[in-house]
Parts: sequence; C-alpha cells; structure tokens
Amino acid sequence: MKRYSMFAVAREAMRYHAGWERAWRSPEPKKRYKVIVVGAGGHGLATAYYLGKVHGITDVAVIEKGWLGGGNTGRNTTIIRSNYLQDPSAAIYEKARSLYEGLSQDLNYNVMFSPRGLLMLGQTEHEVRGYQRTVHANRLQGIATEWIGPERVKELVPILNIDGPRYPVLGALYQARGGTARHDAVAWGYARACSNMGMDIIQQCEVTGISQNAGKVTGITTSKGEIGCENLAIVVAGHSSVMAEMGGFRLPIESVALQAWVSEPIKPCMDVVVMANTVHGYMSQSDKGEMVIGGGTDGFNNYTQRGSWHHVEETTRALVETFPIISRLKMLRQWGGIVDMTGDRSPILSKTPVEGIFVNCGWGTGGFKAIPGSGFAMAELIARGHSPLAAEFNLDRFKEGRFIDESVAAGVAH
Amino acid sequence: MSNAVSALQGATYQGFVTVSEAGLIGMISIRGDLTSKPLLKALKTQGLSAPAPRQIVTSNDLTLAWMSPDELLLICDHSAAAQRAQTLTEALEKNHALVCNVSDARALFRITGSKADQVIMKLSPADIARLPMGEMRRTRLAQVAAAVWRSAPDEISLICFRSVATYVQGLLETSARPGSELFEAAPSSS
Amino acid sequence: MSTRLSKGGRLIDRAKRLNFTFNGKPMQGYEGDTLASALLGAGQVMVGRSFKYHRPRGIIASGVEEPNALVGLGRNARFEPDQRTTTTELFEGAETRSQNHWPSLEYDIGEINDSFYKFLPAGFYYKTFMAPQAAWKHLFEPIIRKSAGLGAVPKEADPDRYEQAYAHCDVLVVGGGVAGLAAALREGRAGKRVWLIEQSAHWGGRTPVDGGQIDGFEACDWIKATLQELETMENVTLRTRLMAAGQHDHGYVIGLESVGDTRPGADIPRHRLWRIRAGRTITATGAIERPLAFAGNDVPGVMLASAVRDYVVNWAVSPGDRTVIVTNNDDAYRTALALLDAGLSVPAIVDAREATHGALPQEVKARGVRVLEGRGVARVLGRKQVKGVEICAQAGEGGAIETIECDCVAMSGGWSPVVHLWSHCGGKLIWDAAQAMFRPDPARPPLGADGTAMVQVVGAANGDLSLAAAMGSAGLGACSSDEAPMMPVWQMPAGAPPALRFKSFLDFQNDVKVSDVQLAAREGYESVEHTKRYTTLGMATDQGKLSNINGLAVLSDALGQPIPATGTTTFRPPYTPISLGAIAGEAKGALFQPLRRTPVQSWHEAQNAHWEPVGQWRRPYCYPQTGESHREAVNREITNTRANVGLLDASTLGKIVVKGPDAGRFLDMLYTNMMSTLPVGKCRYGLMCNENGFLMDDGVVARLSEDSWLCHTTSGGADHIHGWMEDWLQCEWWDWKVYTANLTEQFAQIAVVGPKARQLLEKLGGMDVSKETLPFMQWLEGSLGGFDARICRISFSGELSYEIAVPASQGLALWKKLVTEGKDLGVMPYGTEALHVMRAEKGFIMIGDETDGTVIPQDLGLNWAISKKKTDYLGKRAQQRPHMTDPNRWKLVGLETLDGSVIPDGSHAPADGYNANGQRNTQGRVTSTYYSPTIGKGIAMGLVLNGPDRMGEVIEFTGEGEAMIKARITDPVFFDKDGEKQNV
Amino acid sequence: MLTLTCPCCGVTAEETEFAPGGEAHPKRFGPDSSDADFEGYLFARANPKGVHFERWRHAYGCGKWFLAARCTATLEVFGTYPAQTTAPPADVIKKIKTKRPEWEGYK
Repeated sequence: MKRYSMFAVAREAMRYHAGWERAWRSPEPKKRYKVIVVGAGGHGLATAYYLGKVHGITDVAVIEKGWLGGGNTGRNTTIIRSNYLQDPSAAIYEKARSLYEGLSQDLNYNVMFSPRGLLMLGQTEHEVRGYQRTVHANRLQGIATEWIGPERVKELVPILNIDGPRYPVLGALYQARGGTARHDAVAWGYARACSNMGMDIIQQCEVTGISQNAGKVTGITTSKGEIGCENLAIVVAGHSSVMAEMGGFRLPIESVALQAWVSEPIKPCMDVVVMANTVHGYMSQSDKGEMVIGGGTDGFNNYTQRGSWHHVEETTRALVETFPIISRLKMLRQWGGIVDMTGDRSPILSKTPVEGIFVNCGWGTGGFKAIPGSGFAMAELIARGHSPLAAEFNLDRFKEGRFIDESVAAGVAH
Repeated sequence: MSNAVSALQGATYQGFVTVSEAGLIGMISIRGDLTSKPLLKALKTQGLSAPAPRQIVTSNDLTLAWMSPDELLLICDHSAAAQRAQTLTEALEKNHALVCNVSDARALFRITGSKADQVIMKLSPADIARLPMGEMRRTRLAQVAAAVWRSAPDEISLICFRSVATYVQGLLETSARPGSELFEAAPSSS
Repeated sequence: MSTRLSKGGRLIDRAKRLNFTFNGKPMQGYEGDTLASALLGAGQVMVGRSFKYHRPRGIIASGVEEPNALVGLGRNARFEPDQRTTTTELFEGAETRSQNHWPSLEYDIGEINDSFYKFLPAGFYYKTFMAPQAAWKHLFEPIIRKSAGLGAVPKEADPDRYEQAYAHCDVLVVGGGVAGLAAALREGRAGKRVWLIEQSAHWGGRTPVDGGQIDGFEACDWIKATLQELETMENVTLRTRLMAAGQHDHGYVIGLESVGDTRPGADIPRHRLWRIRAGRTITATGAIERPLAFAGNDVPGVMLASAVRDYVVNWAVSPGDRTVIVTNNDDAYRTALALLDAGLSVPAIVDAREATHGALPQEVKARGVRVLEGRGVARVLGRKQVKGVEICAQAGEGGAIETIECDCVAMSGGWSPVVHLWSHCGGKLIWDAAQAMFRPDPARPPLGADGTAMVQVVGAANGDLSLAAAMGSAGLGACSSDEAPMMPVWQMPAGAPPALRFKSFLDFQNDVKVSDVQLAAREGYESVEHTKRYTTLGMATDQGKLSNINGLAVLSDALGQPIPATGTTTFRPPYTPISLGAIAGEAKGALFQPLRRTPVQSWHEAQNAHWEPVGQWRRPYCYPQTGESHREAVNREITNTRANVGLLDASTLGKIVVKGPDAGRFLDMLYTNMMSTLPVGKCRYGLMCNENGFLMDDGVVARLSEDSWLCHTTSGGADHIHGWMEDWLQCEWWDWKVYTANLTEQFAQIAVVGPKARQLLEKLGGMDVSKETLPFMQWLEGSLGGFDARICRISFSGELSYEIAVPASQGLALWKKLVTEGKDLGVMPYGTEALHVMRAEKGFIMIGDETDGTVIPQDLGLNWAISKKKTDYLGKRAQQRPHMTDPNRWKLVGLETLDGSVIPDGSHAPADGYNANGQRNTQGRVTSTYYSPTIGKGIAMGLVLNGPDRMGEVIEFTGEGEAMIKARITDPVFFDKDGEKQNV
Repeated sequence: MLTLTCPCCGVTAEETEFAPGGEAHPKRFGPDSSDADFEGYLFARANPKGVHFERWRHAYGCGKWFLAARCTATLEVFGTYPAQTTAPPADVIKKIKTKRPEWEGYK
C-alpha cells in the first residue's frame, strides 16, 4: 500500500495524480473464511480491522449488500463523545473516543477527528442534576468531563441564546475532548486498512440465508454464491432483525427512522458540538460550514430511510429558539437512516443462540461515536469468546432485567 | 360562585377575524354506553338525545357533542353545570357511567368572521374546509389538543384545556394578524 | 460585458426603477427583475468566488439551479447569507454582497488556492494533514474551516415572522408551465379539488421565451386563456411564489411560499410553509439544462444557453455583445435567434455534432450565423470575464483550430428532467439514451397510503422536452417534434488531456472537475455515492442540479460501464433550500412551546417568582423577596412553613377519577398496594410500576365512593398515567367496567401547610377541619369560606397539612383569600425547592430524584407499600427476575456529612479497586441532597450497596473537583421521625 | 408522514394526531409465567421488513387505541381495526393476502 502523505500528494501532482492505486480491492468471494462479517459499515469494518490488527486474524471477508459505509455510517451527524453515565457505556464509548484520537495515524487516512469539545445544555433543574450525576460518574470512570456555568457556555458558544425566555441555560456538561469526525473517511480508512491486510471487502453482495449444522453456523448464502465460515458476525444496523430471522432467532429490536439535515454553508461560527436535550435538538458546524442538525426518532417501525416531517419541525424550532441567528439560514438537505432500538436503548454485542454467530446491533441513534470501540470489543469477543468491554451488553440482560439505561440522565442520546 | 373566573376572562383580539375567549362556560363529560336506555333516558330528561358519531347538536341552550364511542360532552351555562352534573350522576347511579363537571378544565374560544377557516388552516392539520355544520372535529392546534366546530355561519368555536388557554389565544392572535390572510376568499371545499 | 437593452423585456416594468447596491456600489434595476438580471443589466458579470479554489465566478443560470451567483442579502438582523440571485426578486433598497473572498471580490487572497490546484485534487485532505496528531485540530482544521464556508454569519436574532398552513386537495399540480397548466385544467374540469403551484412569480414556464403553438394558438395566448378559465373554477386554487420542497409519504408535500421577501420590515410573514396533503401529485416541474464540460467553462460570461435567452427575452439584458454558442442539440439554436432578434452578435455556433439538419439550425444558418459542426471548445480565454474561445475538433485532443473573440459563451449539453418530487419517496428512474437523461419510470412510481402511485409526471419533467411532446404527456394532443437528436457530450473535446480535464468543471460551486471524478474512479470509489462524497460533487447549495448527470456520465466512462449501471445519487428534500425560520413557523418566543398555567399563575408572576419548568408547567421554585438570594428565599420559606403556615400551589398534581364496578380490581393491578380495600373517605399513598418493575409514579389515592377513587399523580405524570390507565383498559382488560376521567385541570389545588394551617382554615370557616372530623389521611367535602372544596389531609412535608381542591375558576380567589386571612398567622407561599427540601427532611422519596427509571420500590425501602397478598400487579413479574432480587442492589439510606457540608448533586461513592475496564468500582450514589435549614446542615438521601445494613458506617463521596466528602449512613428520616407534627 | 383512519371515530387524520404504541396483539405474561415467556412479552419484537401489525392511539382525537396493519417497507396501510381483539380480523388478513400473495400470514 502506498502511504498517504503530503509528499505523496505533491509527487502525484506532477503527473496529474495518475499514479494513485485503489484504496481497497474489489475481489470475488473465496469459498471459505475464518470469519465473515456481514455489513461493511463502520462497525463491521472496524470489527474486521481489529481482528487483524489485534488478534492476527486476517482470513476475513466483509460482506456488504450495497456500498461500503452506505448505511448509518454515512448518514449520521458524526458526533463523538463518551460522557455516558453507566459504567459499561462509558467504558466502550471512551475506548472508542480514545481510539479516534489516533485513528488517522493508525489508518494512515485522515478521518478528521476533531476534538473540538461537546456541550450538553442543562435547561431544567432536573436536567442539571442528571448531568452533575454524569460528571461524578465520569470522574470515577476516568473520563474527563466537567460541569460549567452559563457564562462559560456563552464563551464557548457565542451564538447560543443562554437567556431564552422558556428554558434559560443553567450550565452544561462539557467534554472538552468530545467532537466530530468525517464519517465517510472512517469507513474508507478502515476499508483501506482491512484490504491492505488481505481481507476481502465484497460489496453489492446480499446475504439471503445462514447455514447451520447442529446449532453451529457453517456459512452464508449470498447473491454471489455460498460462502463458508467458522464465525459469523452480524453487524447490520437497521436490518438486524431481518438477519436474525435468517439465523432463526429474534432480537429485542425495533427499526425506526432517524433524520438529520444540514443548512447551507456559512463561515465558522460554532466551534463546539451542542446538544440541547430538553428541547430535543443538537447541532454542530461541519468543516464545510454547514450547520449539521439532528433530533429524535420516529416512534413507529420503518425501513424506508425516510422519517416523518414533523420531527424536522420540532427540532428546527428547538434550535432556532436556542440559536436565534440560524433562523435565516436555509435547510439544504434532509435525509434519514434506519436505526435499531433495543429494549433499554443500549447496544447489543453478544453471542447468540447459534454457536459461532455474534451480533452487534442496537446502537440506536448513537452508533457512529462507538465505531472503534465497538469494533475493538467485537473482535475480542469473536477471537477470544469474551470481551470485558462487551460483557455487559449481552443478550441475557433482558431476561435478567439488567438494564443499561442511559436515558436516566439525558433525554436523547447521540 | 362570584369568585369564579374563566381562564382569560373574555380576552378579545381583532385581526382579520375576531378571536375571543368566551368566558365561563359549563361543560359536563359523560362517559357510558351511549346506546344504553338509562343513559338515553337521563339525556332525555334534560331535553337531549345522543348525537351520532362526531356530531354536535344544539337544542334550546344546551349543546351536546359526541367525543368518542363512550363519551359525550354537554355544554351549558357555567352556573348550572354543577347541578346538572349532579342530576345526571344521580339519574345514572345504578348504571356504569361517569359524569364529571369539567367546566373549569377547559376554555372556549370563538373565531368570528368570513375568514375564520384560515386561522384554523394555519394551526390544525384537519381539513377544515370540509368540516360541515353539526360536526365536531377533535384535532391538534399547533402543539395542543383542541376541538372545533361551526357554531354559526362565519363562526368557529374551539375548546382547549384551560392551562393552555393563553398559548391558544397567542396562536389565534398570531394567525389572525391583518396582512397574513391566506386567501382573498375562502377556498372551496369541493 | 453585460448590459441592459433599450427595448423589450417581457417581465420588467421600465416605469418602475428600483435602487439596490452590490458590494456597496449603487445600481439600478426595474420592477420584475431578479437580482441576477439586475446585476447583469448593471454590467456586473463577476459576482462571486468558488468554494475551494476561489476562482472568479459569474451568473450561469436563470433559475433555481444557479451554483455561483449567491450573495449576502440585507443587513444587521435581516442579513441572509447564500441568497440565490437568479430566483430573488429585486426590491427597492436591496443590499447585496458577494461571498467567499477576502479582502474583496476583485482581489482575493484565497485565489492562491487556484495556483496550487494540482496539489488540491479531490480528497487531498484524506491523504494529508495527519502529522503531528494535534495539528489537525489546532492548525489544519481551523484553516480549512476559515477558507471553506460560504456566506457570512448572521449576527442577530431574526426579527421576521414566519407562519405555516395546511392545505388539502385531491390533486396538487406542481409547476405552472404549460404542462402544469394543462394538467390543472384537465383535473379542474373533472371537478377535482386542485391546487396549482408555481415557484416563480410567473405562469407559463419556459414557453413564453421559447415560443410555439398549443392547440392552434400562440403559446402565450393559450397560457392566458387557460389561466382565465382556471381562475373561474371554484375548485381550483392557483398560487405563485410557492415552491414544492419535498414530496413525503402518504401524499404530504412541503411547500415554501415567499410572502414578504421583497418587503423587508413590513408587518407580514416573510415565509409561509405549506403542508399540503394531496391525494395525488402531478409534477410538471420541467427540466434543467446541463452545462458542457470544457476547460474554463466556469469563467464569468459562460452561461447556459437557455439562461442567455431568458435574460434577453424576459429582462432585456444582454449577457454580452458577442456570444458564441456551444451545443450538442438543436434547442440551443433558439438562443441564437433570441440574440439576433435583440440585435446582438453571434460569431459562431460550435456544435459537437457532425451534421445539423434540424429546422432550428437551418433557420439560424439562414440568418448568416457560422455553424461549426463536429467542433468543440478547447478552452475559454479570460479569467474574470470571457475574452474568447479556442475552437477544436470535438473528436480530438484539444488542438486549437481557431480562436474566436467573444464576451459570452452560451452552452447547452442537453436537458435533465426535474424528477425530485418523483424520487423523494422512492419513484425510480430509467435511462433515456436518445436524450441522454434519466426520466421517471412509470412502472415504478412512489406509492401512497393505499399502495398505488401517488405521483404522476407530465411535460419536460417526464422527459417530454419539446413543447409538442410536453403537451402530449399533458393530454393536449401531441404533434411530432422537428428537433434533430442531440449527441451526448460529457467532455469537450472527447480526448481532452489532463491539463484540460483539470479545468473542466462539473460542480461549479464546489470546484469539482472531470479529473476529480476520474481520480475517484481510479481509487476505487466506484459507487456513485462514494464518488459524490469523495469529490463533493453535487453537494453544493444547488445539490447537483447542474452537475449530477455530467458527473455520473464521466464516472461511468471512467469505470467503463453504461450510465444506468452507475445510477444516480438519492434525491432528498428540499428541492431548493428553505429557511429554518419557516420550518420553525410561529413557534418562537411565547409560542415556542405551550406553557401550562395554573389558575394561580398570575399571582406567582406578580410576586416575581423564580421559576422551575416541570413538564410544560412552570412552577415557582421560590419567591425571593427584595435583596434575597434564591437559597435564602428557600430557607425562609421552609422555616416559615415549619413555624407558621405556608401555601403551595399544587394545582399541577394529577387528579384522575377512576369509577366503575371493576375500578377497585383495576387499581389493584395498577398500584403495588391494595386500593380496593381503602375505605370510603380515606386516603392511601400508592406506587405504580411499569411492566419492567421500575417505579414510575406515586401519589395519594382517595376513595370517593363505593365505586370511585381519585388518584393523585406527580405533576409531570398526569397525562402519562391517564394514558397508561386507558391503555390497559382499552387494550388488555377491555371487558372490565371502568371509566376514567382526567380532572387535573378542573381543580386548583392549594396545600396549606404548617402548625398554623388549621387556624387558617378555621378563619375561613364553613368546614370542621379538626383532628377528630378530619384526621390524617382522610378527606372531606364542603364549603370552605364560601368555596366548593374537597380537602385531603395529607402531608408531603411532615407538617400539619391540608390540600384543598376547588374548581379552577375559583382557585385564584381562594389563594388570595388564604393570603389575606393568613397574614396574622405569618402565611407565606413556598415553592418547589422548599417542597423538595422538606420532603427530604422527612425521608420521602421524589419520583425523578430517588427514581430514574431503573429503581424498583424495593430499593427504596417501600416494601410496606407492596402488597404481599396480591397475585399480580403491573411490574410484579419483572420484580421476580434475578437482577431485581439480587441482594446486592443499592438501597435507600440517609446520609449525613461529617462536616455538615452539602454533598454535591449526583455524587458517587467509590468502592475499593477497579473493574475489568479500569473504572473505579462504586458502592452508591446520592439521589437527593440539600442544605436543611431545619436541621442546620447538609442532608442527603442515596442508594448504597447493602445500605440499610450499614447504618452508622462512614463512606466517602465525590465532592467538587477532586475533593472527597465523608458521610455517615443514617436513617433517611431526618426530622420528626415519629410524625408528631403531622398528626396533630 | 402517515395518514391513518381511526376505526373508533371514523376520522382520517395525519400521523401527528396519533401516538404510536409498538407491536400489536402483545400477550401479557404475569407472575406465573416462565422467564422465556416473560422476556418475549417485554422485548421480543417481530420487527419485519414488510407487513406489520401495530398499536396506535388517536391521541389528539377520540383518545381510543386501535390497531393497524401496515407495510414497514412501503408504508402502505392495509387497514385499521379496534384494539379489542387478540388477532387481526379476517377481512384485514384477506386484504393483505390479496395485495401481497407472498406474505406468510399472521404470526
């Protein structure tokens, strides 16, 4: 693999960039792999990457129905944070966040991780207490967050109206090393690195069945034929239930639409990510200058990647009230994705009733930020049969009533 | 009760239509089997008959609205509501029914003028143009629940919860501001 | 240079001159102008800088597809960035500024990027800026962010008003061109309820410029007659300046109407967002002309051929004295005719096709224009303004055959139907090879609620580009078109070398060139979505209206596959950008969210209460007196209530009546304890859990009669609990005879609390509220001081306490009377914080503090409120699960700091060691923590591992920053453990 | 943005006047049930990409709960019916079968 660098770009410039090689190969599937990962989104590719990098397992195929990174990886608002309340969540999201810090160098692909800081506004006494609880929890979890007062909030976000007539800003939960990254680049960077390790990324290949023998997985049927495997990882946010059905089991999952939208670009005016959960909206500014906006999910099952318009209105009015200057900006584009929501709104990284099948799903609205940590934990679970990061996120928790409920501290999670 | 006041005490706004809170109004919620004889009889003693689904009927000074398959709303004088509710409760004592005086839980507004429909068009997803006289539509008005019906030619009546009366008045005033008419004349319902 | 012609201009009114400025320079236009036509008319060719290379850019188009000519419009609070000049109507006093340059449009430092264009190909930033690690955030990203962005940032809150409206129709026709007019006419005559909407201020679409015959009439006459007939139809609504932004599921269309854009400051809404529910949408949205990709196709003065004739015919604007037309189709010859008719010069038509036999070329040739067949443009000369073009063989590599001087280039690469509304909800497209375009596939339409097609397409939007074909698809009788076939041209010349491809622009605003798309393909970004994201093709503010088809054709060529195999990117709403203000609508300021008001709210406001939002209510947190801090006010309120008497507005508490033969049985299922055995006249505290076993709500239940109960809920919980009850009654136990009514708002409820509470009530008179007649946990109805009251003797503070419910209409009067009558007794109102502290002093739990959706009653020492006798209640099964019966659950205790300080909110108690993920182990957390003025020190409640078994033990809690605080585990009841105060 | 017809009051209204309530026909399991049954009752969801039966409440209207048969892939609504039933009515099943012959049926 040719390394990317400023010098490489300069060298190529002399010959009109005719010498660049493919970022990843486009192979035909082999007969059999040690591990097949279904789903070439961020989570699936990261799982494959850490299987190779940490555990030396490179006989891996990543199977993708459409194009890599084309699901929720390429549809989210790219927020990265780890200021979670519950220990298991904090552990995996912080693992992810810390891996993001060096990911560009690790992958030799600039994923533009931008630890620009993230604020969660406290706008009711109750919310303030919830975030203070998070700050104390984070302290013991080794995560750097702090509670800051309204003046500091205003300093960090001059365009914020902290004296809103309805919900004045009472302060914020601040994670200075939270931020954003370039979502497509995360998928592309992992794909390039996986391909470089000799793994096969097979796009435009739909899985139509899962083969088992005596309760153990043996392979999959795809639009490109039968492919055998020892282990199968299902990492297909949105379509997890459909894949589980092929495996003969059910998941505590419902698929719903989540929307996001961007304004037309303007010059930089907001350096941090702001989440306002009392009014249900969050916003950051992309490097291109667009204000990137998201809100809550639809409440009904939906596989169309189209959400309901009224959520766009609810979130927009929340943000116009919070950031009055955006009123005269224009919405440029809105889109939707399908997110899978679990019974406690926390993810599932787990073995399944079928030996050799592992499932990684249920990230709901917050999957992007977890990608490196999720892939790291999933790889460990597959390679070693156990991962401390994944342990609490197993399927058994629903039977036992052992919820990992993040909503106790904040309204919406992203 | 001389101490009694309505939510907005008759606040009025003159825009391209007139919006006013109607002051104290009596309202009684009646839940029960709307086809049962005792209930029909109890209504009859008040000079009323059960309306068909979604209908709202007025006779003498009483208005009776169908709210749901097991609920009616009787609109009457505020001063008489408590007594009427008591009478109905007693009449239905031996039956499974629930009669409640809800006069003070609600606010009533009247929107008057030839463009009254346009105010509702700005706030409710209901197809107001196709709402006939004699029918009540329970719907959403911006962010709160409301019920609307045509109480007279060029007049729409609207009920909402008392606690949000100020919000609803604000919505109606904003929507009725001169210069923001949607049409010169009402759009056709055909 | 462009200029205003002395004659013509069908849309402008020369009698009405309008003044405006561009970068501070005064200019004039006419009513009917767009900003773009006015700028051109005033001779302003260069109007902006591109996003990446900061190249000089001019106006390319005359409609919504314009990528370059965006300006900042207005000033101060009414400043709006990224305003598209081609669709903005000119108004008197308009202030406009060009964007994306420093220090000025003419001299832009950022232009240096253009010199380094070779070093800045698509995606260069993915390959660079990686070392050192911290440099991205601190060095590279800030530079990139500053040089990107586009418009300036508005600085002030928007003073304008926006509104929304709903419309309903059988048929929504989008587009007021001839196809749309014809469709509306047909549907209108058929008696349908029709809405016909047009995004611009004018009817007729392109036809008035392009001309032609319809049904034997001159097109303009036909348009006029059709409009007249439509206007007479009662069932047809016509509306201009209303753009259909998005087609959503089940026939829902979002439209944006420009109402007050040209009258800033007028007391009318600026925009109106329409939500149109249509049985069917007919989209007659026309087509958009495609540019041609040749080197320098972005130099100011290069325009779409259709735009050139629009400016000439509609606004009497000459884009240049000498216009070279570059085309691959017959339609562009209309531009030559328009220019010639206006007395302007057309030095040559460069046609990529080898031969031109159509009627239009013949007509143009007959008027003496040179037509160069099989030719292309090798490159455009000039930088800030076109100076000429080098002509080459289209089939060759760009060797110049001749140079033609000109100041305008009109290009046409064919047309792309506007299929956005068809595609938004999943309508599929097919490739039309003859016209080189994607058009709607009638076999795969978007489906509505009933599973049938909800969108139809007519006219050019359907690929019926010529007037004749359009009228055919609109049902007005087709006739054959006499235009010769176009020839797809994706790069001009076909064999252009890298040097030309690096200057052949596809996406003008984002500076994406042919070479960028080819690079993406080479690097494996093969999916059209990959290419788009890697190169940013089609991601500018025009959303690829000009660039998408050209880009994917180049991509297909690079991949060696047919265009349909490449496919298109997904069309997403909105069609053109819509203001966030309009999306927010009226919901700002006081109307942002409903604010629920209790009957006593106005009194609290008059006292300058400090507020606490509770759901949509806003309750007094405390009532600070002059010079008092909030904390001092709270302490005073508590002390006074415990010493004298306090008043609390408890109207927000939920009050739900449950009645019927099965009501007792029903409540026994809902509450963890028994409610069926509660005697009439008595009250009982109850807990409700959800089916996961978690404590959800609590409150006092009063039994009103043999078959009716009054259930009090928390303030935030009333609607939810009422809905919860109805859910079970309607969907699970529908054969049970129970009715419920949510009477929360029917009553004002006032808590009269404190040792002198009884005295105060006795002053009002009318009811015997003595200990004997009204003991603790009982209720009574009667006339209290002339008010129709129901009094519950319940206490959340540990004091002698009466909660008085009166009809809401009397609530304010009662409150005022209590205040007046209580003066001598030292009555004072108290707010929610005093309420919270007092209940904590008594060890009472608060839903939302001690509970958080993961706590079960057993954790809170509330086993006494869980019936052992009942075989079932909601949540019981869940509470049998292993995690719920785990002896190591954290349980409620009181906490007393050793130094008397207040433990911070949310504090945690660490335990020894670390878990497998390196996190510090924990053994508890604080759930409520306050300074207690009654006890004179900090008190808290918390959930602690095996807490009730560790009374007296001292453990550490996290303090502010790095500090730790020592606290002793105690009983949670800090005050009056035996209840002597409340039972008097 | 869906439209639904409430079978209880007959009003056809848009999604915002209703509140969604998850999968239809849940079978409640109480204190005597097995772990698996109880877990299934609380958490296992059909979540098909296709025909789905679900609960809705006419929250801004008559307040009644009702059930709907709807396709989660196309959003087509096959029918709505009152909540007081443990399985979809025959006419709704028949309508779906007619429109979707490949549908494998309820449960």
